[in-house]
Amino acid sequence: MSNKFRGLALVVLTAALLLVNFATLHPTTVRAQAKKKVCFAFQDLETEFWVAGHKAITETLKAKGIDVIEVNGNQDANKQLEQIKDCIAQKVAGIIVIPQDGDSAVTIVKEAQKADIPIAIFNRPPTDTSKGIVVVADNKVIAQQAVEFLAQRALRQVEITGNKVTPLILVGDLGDPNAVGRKDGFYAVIDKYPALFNKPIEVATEWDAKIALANLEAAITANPNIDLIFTSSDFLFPTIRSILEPRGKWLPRGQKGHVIMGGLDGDATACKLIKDGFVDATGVQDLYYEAQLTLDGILGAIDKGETQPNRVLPDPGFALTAGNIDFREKDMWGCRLLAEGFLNKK
Amino acid sequence: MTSVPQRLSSAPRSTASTPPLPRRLWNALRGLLLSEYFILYLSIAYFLLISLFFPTLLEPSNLSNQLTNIWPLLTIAIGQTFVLIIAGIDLSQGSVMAICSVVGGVILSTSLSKSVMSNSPLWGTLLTEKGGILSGDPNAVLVAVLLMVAVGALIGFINGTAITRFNMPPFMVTLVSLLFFSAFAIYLTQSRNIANLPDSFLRLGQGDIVSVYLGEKATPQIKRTELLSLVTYSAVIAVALGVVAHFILSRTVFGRQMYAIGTNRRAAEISGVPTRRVITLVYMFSGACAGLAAVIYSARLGAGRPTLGDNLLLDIIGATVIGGTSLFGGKGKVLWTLFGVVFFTLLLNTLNQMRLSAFQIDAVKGSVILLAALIDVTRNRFLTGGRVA
Amino acid sequence: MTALLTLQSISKAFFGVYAVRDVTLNVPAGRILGLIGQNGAGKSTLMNLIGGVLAPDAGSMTFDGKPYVPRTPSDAVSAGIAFIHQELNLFTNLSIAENIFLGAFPQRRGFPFVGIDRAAMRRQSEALLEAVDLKVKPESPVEQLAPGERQLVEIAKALQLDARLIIFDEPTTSLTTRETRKLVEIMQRLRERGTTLIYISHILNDVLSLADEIAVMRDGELIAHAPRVEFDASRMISLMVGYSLDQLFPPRTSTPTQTPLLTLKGISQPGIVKDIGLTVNAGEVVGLFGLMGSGRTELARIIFGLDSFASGEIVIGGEVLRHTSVRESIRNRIAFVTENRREEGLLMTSAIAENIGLVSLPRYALPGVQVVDQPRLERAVGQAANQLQIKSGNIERQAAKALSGGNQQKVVIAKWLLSEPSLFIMDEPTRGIDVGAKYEIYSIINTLAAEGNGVLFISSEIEELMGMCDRIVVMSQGEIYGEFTRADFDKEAILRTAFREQATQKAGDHAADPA
Amino acid sequence: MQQTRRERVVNRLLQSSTLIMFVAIFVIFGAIAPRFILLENVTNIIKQSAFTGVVAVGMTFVLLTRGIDLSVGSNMYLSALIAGLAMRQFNLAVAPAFVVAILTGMLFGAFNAFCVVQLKMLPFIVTLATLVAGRGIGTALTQSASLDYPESMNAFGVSSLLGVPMPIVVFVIVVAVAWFILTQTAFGRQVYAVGNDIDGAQKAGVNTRWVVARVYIISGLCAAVGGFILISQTGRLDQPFGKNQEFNVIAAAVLGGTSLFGGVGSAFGAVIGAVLIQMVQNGLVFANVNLYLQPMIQAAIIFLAVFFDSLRGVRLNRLKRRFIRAEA
Repeated sequence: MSNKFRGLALVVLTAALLLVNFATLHPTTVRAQAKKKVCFAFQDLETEFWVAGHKAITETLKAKGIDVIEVNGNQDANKQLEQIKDCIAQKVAGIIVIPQDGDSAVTIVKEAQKADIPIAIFNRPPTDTSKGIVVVADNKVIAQQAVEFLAQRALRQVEITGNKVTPLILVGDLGDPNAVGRKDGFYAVIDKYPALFNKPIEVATEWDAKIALANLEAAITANPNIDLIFTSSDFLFPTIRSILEPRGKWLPRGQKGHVIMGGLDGDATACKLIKDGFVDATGVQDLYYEAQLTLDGILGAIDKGETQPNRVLPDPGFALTAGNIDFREKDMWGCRLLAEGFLNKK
Repeated sequence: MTSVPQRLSSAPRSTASTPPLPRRLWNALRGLLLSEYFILYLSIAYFLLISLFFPTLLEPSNLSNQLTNIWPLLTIAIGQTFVLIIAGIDLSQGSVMAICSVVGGVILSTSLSKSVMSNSPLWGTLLTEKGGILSGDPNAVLVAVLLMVAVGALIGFINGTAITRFNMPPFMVTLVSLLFFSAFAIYLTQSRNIANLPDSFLRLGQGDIVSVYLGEKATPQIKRTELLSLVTYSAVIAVALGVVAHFILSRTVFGRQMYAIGTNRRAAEISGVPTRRVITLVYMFSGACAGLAAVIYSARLGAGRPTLGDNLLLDIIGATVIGGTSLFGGKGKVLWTLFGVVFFTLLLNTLNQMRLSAFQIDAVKGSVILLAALIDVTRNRFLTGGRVA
Repeated sequence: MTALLTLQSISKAFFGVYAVRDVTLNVPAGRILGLIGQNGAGKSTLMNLIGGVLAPDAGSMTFDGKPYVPRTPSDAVSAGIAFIHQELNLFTNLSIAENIFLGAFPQRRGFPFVGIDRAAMRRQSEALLEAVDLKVKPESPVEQLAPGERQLVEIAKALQLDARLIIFDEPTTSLTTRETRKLVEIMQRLRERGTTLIYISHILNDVLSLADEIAVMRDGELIAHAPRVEFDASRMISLMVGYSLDQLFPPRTSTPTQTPLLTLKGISQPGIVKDIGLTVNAGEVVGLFGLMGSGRTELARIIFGLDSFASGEIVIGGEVLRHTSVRESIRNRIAFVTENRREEGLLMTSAIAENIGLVSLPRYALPGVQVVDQPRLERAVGQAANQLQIKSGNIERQAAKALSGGNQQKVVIAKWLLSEPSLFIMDEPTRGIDVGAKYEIYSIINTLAAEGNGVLFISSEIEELMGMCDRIVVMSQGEIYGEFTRADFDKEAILRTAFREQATQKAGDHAADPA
Repeated sequence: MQQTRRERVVNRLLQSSTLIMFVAIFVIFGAIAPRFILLENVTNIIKQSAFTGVVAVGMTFVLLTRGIDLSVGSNMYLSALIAGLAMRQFNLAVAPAFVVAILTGMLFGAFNAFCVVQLKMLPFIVTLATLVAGRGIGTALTQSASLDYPESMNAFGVSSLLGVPMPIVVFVIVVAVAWFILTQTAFGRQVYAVGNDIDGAQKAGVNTRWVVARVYIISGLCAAVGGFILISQTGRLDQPFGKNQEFNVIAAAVLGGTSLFGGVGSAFGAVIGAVLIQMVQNGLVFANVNLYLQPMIQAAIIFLAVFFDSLRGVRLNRLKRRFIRAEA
């Protein structure tokens, strides 16, 4: 029988713990009634890019004394929709959303505007950009810029070696529009120089380091003579390294056998690697700029009492390359994080 | 049977006398704990407790949200309940939803941009600038819904056949069709969503039949925020399905035979239960439910989505099992599943409102599930006096 | 004389009902105590109390003079008390040797050698199997053994513990006469070794021939405990059932007709049965006798459509069938009461009513969507339950597993009654059932025959076949070797027929071969 | 009986169906892309399946007792994370970090065990909850930032023993030990007994609760080891590390012939399953198959494997039917 009382004791204990947990939150929530509430819905926090974005937005809002309601959709469009509704139910002053994809974004914007709550969409444009404050970075274009630079490098290499370049692309999760956009950008350039490139090798990653690891290793073994790698997201560089290094292919620019390498996002690792010469270029979405645009947009709307603000705020983005790193460094969020010692903390 | 001596019939057994008051109270408590509504009580208690700290939870608008959030999950969980009752499992429901959602899009879409969809293998044949097959057709919605359910049932049929004809383990069969069909859905649209579904369809997910207004009469014009949906189309669909399912389980031969199979398949077979047919039909039903859920979800999200239902699996099975349905078959009810779903919906809803930082949410979610399960077993322990039934 | 185990006014109640009430019992050291009583008399509960499966509400026990308070089964084991349970308790996915040593595997000694000492285990198991003379390799998996052989493994298990007290809970129910004789020898050998035994059985003659003392339980109480000499069969029975039951078999009130219900013509299935010819007439009870593995069960399964047959034909009500299926058989009004209730007969965890209704659900469904006509079904189920006098609580609630063996068997029969069959195939219908319940089952069979049904009565107890049947057909090695009509029933002759092929008969070993 | 010879052949084939599948797939991909057959690639395949395999071995223990452990993915994440933090904090070497990881994993498993055994909660629910909570705790610790490991970690990942890559070495050791435990020790056999009939096992004097508890701890341990060898290859821990791993692992185990209903399965089964899956994935890359088609083909092949396996099952059951008479 002691068993059943142990069970009971545990119930009580756990319950108590949870209560304490809530209680600690409680005061803030009481004050919250007075404060302005902004709902921040994002789709996951799985890469440096999203984490940095999340950090930038929440901290700025908190700094402005605004009460942030964070909800994480965990890559489930429907869950995100429900969360937005929950936010609306709480009568938030405004909503910032990083949507799962363009189409669900449309629905979400509709919901918010139906409830007369201003909404801003961060980084992933809705398929219909006419509604809501839309901060867009065109993945395709940015990818293009980055790959273009890689192509230039390739050209030079061909002039020396004379034989065509075999490119390899690490493709993201095909369920994710960003991944698809970046893939398109890559091919836009490759198709531009038919004389320069062999048929590219596609490697699936599903945004998952271990799958990337396995497939890349397989691909390299299958075609040892890869001379250009483009990863759809910078977070895979360490993975690439762990494959290339043991094969003596992880070499800085200038050294013979250097694999021309590029990525997209512009995170701290990428910045460091460009500096160290292993990576040639990365497409940068100007994270902080985008965050700024979003915040100004939404807060402005709230202050002006706009209920359905509609405008498009483009982030041209740019390619941070071995060529321009010296003077564009400061524009890249990753490099700033790096400067703040991001990689060494903890 | 008169030839059997009466002397053999057993003497009256227990000696029942009216118990004292405390005993009666204890019995009352027992009754409460025993009740199959327990999980429901638990959820409500939990909800009220939390709402002490977060009053917004009690806002009518929030309640109405929860209401609308229950239905789609319920729709699909009912299918899972059936499968679990016959001691099977259906991991493929998510992918079925994806396929069905695409099918819906292919039929309904009213217009598509070439630039987006052109690399889809369906482009030019089923999909064009003018949208899907029946774009604009008045009966399109009806056809679409029927077809989506049918496709779901078809995949269920494939699962069922593999399981009954070749004795393949349900877990593997449905896992494989999970992998295959979700990939297939993404392949069909080359990862694009099929957009521009007609409003007549979107209503199924978003529209209300009955809405209520809780503001004071004075206000000249009602703000849209204060119009709360009470009865939605999805509610009607889900409830209807629930009623039918409950009816099948509790009233029909088929339902009885399901429980028999789940309890002891060999005995059922020898008793003339058409086990293969029943099992296959059950998987078809599960698929059909997924198809129906796909209707609601696609309508809510306003597109035919090849990634629909990707991360739903554990929620579905979790809700069903929390409700009390056994993973080893023979035990389960639609009502229980409803309660399980309610619990999960409340849980997610409360989490959204607790203003937890994104970094705490999962930890809390996990511990709440654990606590619920713990309370559940503890009550069982009390009832069975230390042993677990 | 000294008592090894003493129970001091032990009581145990479930939900206010006494299963064991104020039992005080001395188990004499080095003797065999026969414990008898109807199912539900409290024997098994008492044994569970001794075995530490249950804890008594009141009373105390001493074992070997020391107070004995088992909390778990393993306590009992370590105290030196071994069980041979009524329901076999073997792990089909393990080998014989592993089953024997599951509790305490011989360990390799000395550092680099860790884990099970398989060699030792093999040696010891061989010795133990020798002791129960079961000629099977210790490595062969249990799932390949026949019920009887499994029983012997159980005993080997108990021997391995070399327990000071071994409790046999109805060990012979699944044994053939041959194996039973073997068991008796083993038990006597044990007694000579000074082991104390408690022997629970329904086969009163065995108890009489084996036990030194006999204790009788009824309704949870110990109502008699005395040296064997003071008992004879009829006294035991009257003590058990509370009245004197002069004869074990109810009188047949009807005589068979000549209209065949079932006729088998040259049924053959390679490796299973050969050229079976058999007829069951309306109102006739045909006994099918054979040793374990003689093919009787297999034949029954073929008739009922569970297994296929290569050649020959089954004629049912004039209709000739070359192959058949379960549902077809049910349509042809055949009922099949299987040999093992647990695996094939019942939904143990479901309500009694659910079980009884199962076969006939379609007959009690409204046309169309097949909605069950609940009131009608309940009425029918209730009737069947009363008709067979199933002793239970609320049949809508109580689970089948809560019933005694006899009542479980009645549930199975009731299930088939509902489908109004005309031919009953009953495979060992009285296995593991107490005298009273047996008597009831027999009466039921008689009534069925009287109502003009045919019964194919499969059993390995010659006495009951002789008591019940109009004809007895003897099977051996999958063939029919002989047939006896009531006039010339002769136990010895029947047995001889069954054993005829003894020299070449290899059923047991055959079964045991791995691969 | 006449067709016995043919039957015997068929059975022989079915008996080794998984193996045949193995060879077939290997040959086919080899034909498409010759480099596939290179020893280098073969080692790659095994190396890449190592972590799944290791975790699957642990899962096999749990499945054998009729339980399930959904939390392995989160366990991989958490234990690898703790180890990583420890390495950074007290700049530990790899070996001690490995120990830290293992202890964390076992602790995690022990918690599951406690809930299942002491509190008698359903394994499915418990591990579902710890699946969510475990990752939650991890995210809370890292604020979901990714964590880079010291060079020593990568060095360990690429290091090798007698020319055998370290991951494979670990893999082999784990499997060997697991095999020994399951077949050669009392505990191992008792695991099978518990899975077959837990009450019976208790009656037979087996300490079932302790057996079950150990099973979950072992699963936790294996998850930790798996996570560790994976991290030693990727060199960086991202927030989704090990996410959705549970299903790959269960699939590997079941593909290797382990039953979800307990009592049936083996350590090698897990290996077969894991390697088979990985080989297919790897082969598809070699064949440079369209990314959209890859998962479908993979699914189809797994289906075939399961299909043949169950065909075999049907055959074996027919064989098991006891023969009563030796036919002339």
